[in-house]
Amino acid sequence: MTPQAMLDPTHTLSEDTFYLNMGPQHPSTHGVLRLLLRLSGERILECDPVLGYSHRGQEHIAQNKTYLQFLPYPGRMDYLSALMFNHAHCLAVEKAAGIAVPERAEYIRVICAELNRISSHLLWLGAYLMDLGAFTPFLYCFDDREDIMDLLLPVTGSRLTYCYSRFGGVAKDIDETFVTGLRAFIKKLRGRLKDYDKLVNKNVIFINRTRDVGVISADMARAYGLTGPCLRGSGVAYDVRRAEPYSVYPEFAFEIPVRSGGDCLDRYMVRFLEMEQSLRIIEQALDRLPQGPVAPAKPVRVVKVPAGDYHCVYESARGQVGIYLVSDGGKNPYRMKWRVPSFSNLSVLPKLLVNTLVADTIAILGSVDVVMPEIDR
Amino acid sequence: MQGLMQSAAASLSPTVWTMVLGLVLSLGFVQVNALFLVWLERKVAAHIQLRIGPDEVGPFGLLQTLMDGLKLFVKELITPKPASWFLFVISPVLVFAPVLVPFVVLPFGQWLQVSDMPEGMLLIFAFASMTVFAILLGGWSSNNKYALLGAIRSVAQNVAYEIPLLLSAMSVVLMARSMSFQDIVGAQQGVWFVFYQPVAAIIYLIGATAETNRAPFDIPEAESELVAGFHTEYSGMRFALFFLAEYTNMFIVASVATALFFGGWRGPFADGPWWFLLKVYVLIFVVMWVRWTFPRLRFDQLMVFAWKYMIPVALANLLLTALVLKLVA
Amino acid sequence: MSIVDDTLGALGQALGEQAVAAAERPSAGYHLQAQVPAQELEAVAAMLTQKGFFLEFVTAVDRAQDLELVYMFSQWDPACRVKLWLSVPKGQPVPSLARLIPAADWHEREAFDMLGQVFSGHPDPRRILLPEDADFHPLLRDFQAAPGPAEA
Amino acid sequence: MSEFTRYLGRIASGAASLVSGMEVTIRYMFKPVVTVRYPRLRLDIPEGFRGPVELVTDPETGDHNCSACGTCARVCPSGVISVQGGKKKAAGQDGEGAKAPEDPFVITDSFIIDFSRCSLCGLCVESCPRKALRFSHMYEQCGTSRQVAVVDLVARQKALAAVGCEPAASRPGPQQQAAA
Repeated sequence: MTPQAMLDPTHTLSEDTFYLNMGPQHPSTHGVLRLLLRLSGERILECDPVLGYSHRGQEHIAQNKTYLQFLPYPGRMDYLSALMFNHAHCLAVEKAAGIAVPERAEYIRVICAELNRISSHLLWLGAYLMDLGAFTPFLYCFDDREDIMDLLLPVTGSRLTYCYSRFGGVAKDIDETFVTGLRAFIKKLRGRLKDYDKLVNKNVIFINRTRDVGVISADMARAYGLTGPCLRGSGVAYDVRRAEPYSVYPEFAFEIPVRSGGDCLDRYMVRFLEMEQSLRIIEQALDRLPQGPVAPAKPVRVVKVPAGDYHCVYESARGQVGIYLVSDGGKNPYRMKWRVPSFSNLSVLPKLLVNTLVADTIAILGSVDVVMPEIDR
Repeated sequence: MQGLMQSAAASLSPTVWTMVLGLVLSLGFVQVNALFLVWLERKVAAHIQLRIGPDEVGPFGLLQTLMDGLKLFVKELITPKPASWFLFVISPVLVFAPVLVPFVVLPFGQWLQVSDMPEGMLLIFAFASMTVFAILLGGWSSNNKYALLGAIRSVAQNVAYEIPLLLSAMSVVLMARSMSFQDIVGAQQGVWFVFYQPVAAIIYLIGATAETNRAPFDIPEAESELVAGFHTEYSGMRFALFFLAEYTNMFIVASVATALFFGGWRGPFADGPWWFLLKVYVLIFVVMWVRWTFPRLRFDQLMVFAWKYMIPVALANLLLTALVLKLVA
Repeated sequence: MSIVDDTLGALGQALGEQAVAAAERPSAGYHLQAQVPAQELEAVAAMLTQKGFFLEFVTAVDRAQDLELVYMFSQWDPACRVKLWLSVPKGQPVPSLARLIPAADWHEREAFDMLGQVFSGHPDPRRILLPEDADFHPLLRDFQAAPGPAEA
Repeated sequence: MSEFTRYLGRIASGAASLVSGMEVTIRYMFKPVVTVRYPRLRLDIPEGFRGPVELVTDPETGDHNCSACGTCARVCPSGVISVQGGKKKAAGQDGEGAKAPEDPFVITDSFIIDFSRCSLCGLCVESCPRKALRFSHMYEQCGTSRQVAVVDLVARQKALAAVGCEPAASRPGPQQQAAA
């Protein structure tokens, strides 16, 4: 079924099936995703996601900007983990152009990226519970997320679409207030996670809504190129931070939460447990934070990348980000392909939704955790 | 002609006059009560969620809902073109009309009841189940797929939850040996029925929550799935009538619960309507507390819950009650 | 034998030693690259899938006369990333991998959408991000974006 | 029988989980609220906040330090800055002598920036060789048209100075915070 087929006057439906246009304006499609559903009662027979409502041509913009000028853009792809996309862009260019980064800057980047991962997961957790009809956890999560923003705001200068990393470092050093505030926050969030555990994880309604719903097997996940929590919920312990460590991640001890069932509950639990692991990473990074500069003495403005192609992977909150950079030696990238995790993660949706209920659509879509501007770029 | 009417009026029994008076008073009470309940709901939700809630209009924001009502009052009434016009317009009226009738038999106090009918409880259940017709008509006539899905869900849900609701109420009726509210409250002279019938009380409260389409059983409107369910296409005062009916229904089921299980107007120190209202609002608070805590059940799980858990347990409870009563008597 | 050497051998066997190479620089981010003739593409992709690779993305680079198609395959653990690439004249279709690897479905649609590469045998060859009635492929080098309202 | 006990067990464990959830929400109900009655109360804006850029007023000259070199315009990712300079001013020309003689600079006539397309990345502030730009602390920036967002910073600074208002007024401090 295609949108054209739906408009085709000769296209007939049987007596008891109908089309439902879910989105692009719908409370639970998380942005501007449009799902064209063919339903029989409440049972879904077919699903066709229609994308591109927030396509801004980011890859085209990249071709027309210098490496430095493209810096604020990646954060607008996945606006919920902007620091990570920002970091990924810098890593890709630094690797290709051979720019060295002071160790303290890498530590700060990792601390901020992990904080951003927590805030992204918190927002997802709240929004997911709201999809399932529980409004209150949403606001608890926002309260916690607000603390993260309060921490990051003085350092990065923004609240959501951060542009903090610079080639060869970060824009601003962190201070003692940040460190003490962060330690207090870690303590507070651990307490909050216990509350969420009582309020949500053990809740019989929540478990019934998510268990055995939208099951993705490991083979299916591989066939569709899933990464991130969606893949780890299916029993595969693949995390770029472990498989191909970048930045200073090899120095930290952390676990990769893995659940084997592949259903919505497992994906939920993976993200929930990841928050604790991120806290662990932050704690270790704070303990070992080295002294020194956070940016090169002379800021890197003009980047020359030797001609050739480069690939850089990064673990964002939603999975593996891949930046495929083709350079012709000029000031601008010749081609910059962003492989975003949500794009592949969402592609499994039409298959997952077949023969589920409308209520499950929301549960499954929410558990995949897509950010539409990231998919549309 | 005039003389005829006067004699007709004179020939009406005092009961009818009390009823008319009662209905007028109830109508006023319904409005004030709904305004208060909406305010309470928003305040409870806000404080559970670490927010302040309405705080600007009037003391503690008490007049906020009044202002919202006024806003809805002046809003444009939109009727979708493909809607079935007559049914679309009539269903908000239909949903609101039956919520007034139960006030005739609600026992606010020993002397504060419009009419104590011997079959008072039946009357309430009969009228409470009429809401579903209005929802079905409203959802269907909107000619909106979300509204239709909401209407279908509503019917299935109502059918499933009427039964445990009635079964649990029946156990109380067996104990009181009457369907009149005065008798039922009178039978709770010493001990409230909730202590004899805790299972029935819990089933009644769950069923009542489902009956009034309150979260976690709000699947007919299920905001995150069906946008706004059966009232997706309603705006302005028509929407407000659905809203008003929902909150009044909440008051009615809580009142019935109070009369059946919590001793009605009886309380320590001085019996009276204040005890009745206090108990009702405490029950409503619990219902709100539940709403702001739990996720929503899925449509089929709701059915499973009703048919596989609530109905068998309610039936077992009813049989046990009957058996014990037979043995004791 | 490490997974990289193993894959190198298998690819060499399928495509000939000179077509396959380890990455030129350690900074390249992939371990192996192989130039694949269009008719061999499906067989090589099937072979990699058999070996447990997943498809990261499909994209193309505009090289004036030709499009350079890039298929990035990757292993979960241990890391091994293989870049398959082929040069095709613009307008010439390439066999689609969508039936073999579901992940290729959307990525090929995107490559078509952005660069106009046609994939023959694709089950659902529609545009994916741009409007259905768009008549341009924005990532081609000669594409000029129309000025937006703010610039106009 | 085991089936029946499992049935009862399911009811009991489900009910227990619901009660524990309700315990959490009632506990939160009596916690202090975390929201602020905006706009009656405002929060402090931390020092590092990146609001729309503004020109720094030199305390010595009372004027800005921009020399229309155009670095910010060139580095800007969105191309929203256009700077135009007038005649060259040698330092000390107007008798102040604050600048070293080898630092003659062009006076900027207009510094036009389109805030509607500015992404607040901060590259202009960082790249400015004379440190003539900084971030303001404004955060309420709505307007009725796109044109409202196009601002000439030089003109605005002059206008603010004319009414005796320091640009620092655009950086609400704690003293303004409780203006309820």
